[in-house]
Amino acid sequence: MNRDATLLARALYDPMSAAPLDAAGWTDLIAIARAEQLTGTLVHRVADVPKPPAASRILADARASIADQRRAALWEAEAARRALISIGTPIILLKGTAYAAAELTAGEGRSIGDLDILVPRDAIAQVERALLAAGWEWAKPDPYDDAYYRRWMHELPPLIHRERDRMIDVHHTILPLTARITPDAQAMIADSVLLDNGLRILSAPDMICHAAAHLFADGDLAGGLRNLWDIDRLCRDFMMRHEDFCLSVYKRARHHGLLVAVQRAFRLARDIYETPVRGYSAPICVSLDSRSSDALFRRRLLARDGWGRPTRRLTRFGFYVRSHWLRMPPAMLVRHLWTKWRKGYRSA
Amino acid sequence: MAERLYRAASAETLLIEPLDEFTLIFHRASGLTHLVAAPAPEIIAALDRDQISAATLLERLGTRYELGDASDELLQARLDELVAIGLVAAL
Amino acid sequence: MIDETSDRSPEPGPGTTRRRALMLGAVGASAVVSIRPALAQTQASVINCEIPVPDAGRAGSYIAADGSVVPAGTSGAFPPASLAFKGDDVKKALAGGQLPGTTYEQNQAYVKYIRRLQQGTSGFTCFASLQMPRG
Amino acid sequence: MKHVFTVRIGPAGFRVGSDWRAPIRALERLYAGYPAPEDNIPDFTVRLFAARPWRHWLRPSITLGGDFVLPEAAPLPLSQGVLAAEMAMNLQMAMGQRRYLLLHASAVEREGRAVLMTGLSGAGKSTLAALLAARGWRLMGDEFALIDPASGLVHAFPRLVSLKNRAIEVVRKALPEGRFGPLLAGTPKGDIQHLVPDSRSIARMGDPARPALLLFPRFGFDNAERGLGPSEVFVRLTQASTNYVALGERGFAAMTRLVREVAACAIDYPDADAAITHVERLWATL
Repeated sequence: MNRDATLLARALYDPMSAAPLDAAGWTDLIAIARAEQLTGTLVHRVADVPKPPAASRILADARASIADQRRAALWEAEAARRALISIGTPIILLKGTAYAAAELTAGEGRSIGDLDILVPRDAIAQVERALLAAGWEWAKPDPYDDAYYRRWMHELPPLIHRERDRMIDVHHTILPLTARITPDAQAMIADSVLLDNGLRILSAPDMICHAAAHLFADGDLAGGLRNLWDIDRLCRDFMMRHEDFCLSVYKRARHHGLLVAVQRAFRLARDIYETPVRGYSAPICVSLDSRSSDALFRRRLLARDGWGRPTRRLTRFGFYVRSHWLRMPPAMLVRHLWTKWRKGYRSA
Repeated sequence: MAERLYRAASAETLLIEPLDEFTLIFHRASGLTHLVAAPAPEIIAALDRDQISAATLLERLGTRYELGDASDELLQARLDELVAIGLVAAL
Repeated sequence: MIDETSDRSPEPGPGTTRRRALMLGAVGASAVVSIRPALAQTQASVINCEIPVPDAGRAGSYIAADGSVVPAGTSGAFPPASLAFKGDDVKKALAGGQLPGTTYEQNQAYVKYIRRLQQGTSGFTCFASLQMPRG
Repeated sequence: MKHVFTVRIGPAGFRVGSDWRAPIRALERLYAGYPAPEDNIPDFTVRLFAARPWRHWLRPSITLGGDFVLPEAAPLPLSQGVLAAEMAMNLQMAMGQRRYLLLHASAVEREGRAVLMTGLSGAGKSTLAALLAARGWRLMGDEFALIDPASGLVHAFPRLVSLKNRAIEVVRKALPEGRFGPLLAGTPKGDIQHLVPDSRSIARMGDPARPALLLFPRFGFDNAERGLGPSEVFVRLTQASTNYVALGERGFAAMTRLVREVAACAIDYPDADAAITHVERLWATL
């Protein structure tokens, strides 16, 4: 019985580690990958690993739909571009769609759910009107959620396209307004890079900062293994292109107030995926020495058993409360949890 | 505003299967399937690989078909639908 | 072979000058529908479609003037249509005609109801859905 | 998980984990003649578990889990363990199947050619399939028909046939020596009893067939038959498929081929005997 999701993590960064797996091992590996939304990535990584025929058949089935999923995600970005073209605002792709559009290794086999875009804050009203006119509609009819989103979150309430059933999240910054950390969205937009499809992506350092921010600051580490894998792939991609990439990330992270989040992300990526990140003593001092609290994050990220079940319930609940704590001041946290509890939403 | 130009999705991205009074169109770029009635297939064929205005398109259709109820407003309604589902791009 | 003969007029042979007729439809009548991902199964047929007003799931409810479904007996609202409407009736009504067996006000309410039905969800997948205006 | 059951149904292997012993014992009895997953590696994992620790003993209720879940699925009483497993396995196929185009349809085969019957639940899909099997057709499946996009052939998914309410005694009369599961009363869909497919259907689950007739049955109406045009069949089948859109171009090619090559007919029938006459009469005209 495999203890936790280490089985998946190792298979991703060291595919040949999966070669000796028996039937039970492959069964658990596939179940964990599905639960962590990393099936496509696993298919890609273990393509050349010898495996029982049934395992290769199951993974081949998954590979067939990766290309379809990727094309649908890129089409969603194109549909948004066409809908917003008349406004003339820059549209920055975030997360999965950005990695796929820029053909980064982080995008290979990656399952892409919603379309996330970043637009300048002063254009958000025009963007909302244009999307509603082009066939998107509000995904959540719940008025409480809407008011909460409008005032405090860093994004429009989620929209869903009536025909394609796909969601779009429009951000004007990358962290909730209530969070203690306030990244410089204008600088991110200014440094964004134009792709040949007319859409933009963040600069490499900003992409890492955003991935780290998303991983720790506004989430309860749900989908953490996939976010951390993104960070691992991005780092390896960019470190090959220029040697002091980590330094440029640290400088940018400090500007955004995200240095602590990036250091934590790098330490964990190194622990879980052996990402070759490094600290610096000059020109700025950034240490990557392990911290005792890292173990708690590791426990949460790997809390998945061979049946795909979420395990370590207490650790998970602790991070759930923490994620809200970070997003809003204490008084509001209590009111938010009370409202959600009264309306019947309880944490998993 | 400059007159809007329209361009159909390129032929290689479209699988077109006429059935009865409807035609199936699979759009490779979006992965979506559309069931269309006339004049949608005829409009896509008439646009061919060009970028033309609605007026030019109406003229082109007039040379190929007997347009019984043709009007700019009607053609615009049909074009808007094709733009909404991504089979035609408005430039 | 069981197959409904299609009523597409024969293509003019090469050399004949008679061009095929092409209708551009009606402003309010859409000529395209996209296949939506469907977990549930919808009811009606595409060609000889019947549209119950309101749909089977809400049988017995009344239709308000704006087309919304309201509890039976709501004042100012209309009782459900006694018979489901045929696709062709709906197509004509959406293009400005009148649904068979309805008064003017009743027809307005029913047509508004049908316009609000979303293809593929609680509504229907049928010829009339091709006639439904977008947005 | 404490109690585990594995089985292969058609091309799909399943692993069912349960917090309780009873559902697993029942599945082992009912699926006795079925093979294990290929290489003992299941395509899908299903979990039957107690959402809250006390739910294990106090009015125990089964929550459905697995690779794919619908968040709003309601828990079921422990006594309906077999039904819970059936629904969870169906859900894995509906949401996770990516090799075959999945049609919400029953299928029976004779001389290598298949009749597919798709329609709303309650339209008589399962009943008709069970009754035709009683008359010598090979049961391929009562819930899902799997179309291989590459070959256009239909593959069998012979799960336990799920009979509801009045259909139970109709089928029991037609199959006096059939093997049936326990009668599950008061389920969300009324009374349910499972019929175990005959040994021939189980033995030949790996044999595909050429689809030859597509039927859209409607139970409880006066006898009627109506040929259907290709576009109507296409839209109905896409609405009867849970993974049509997800299969992209492969799905489009498989569906277009079905619509062009296979005769399609809507049949209304007041009772089972009338339905069987319809099917066998139409089959003769092919």
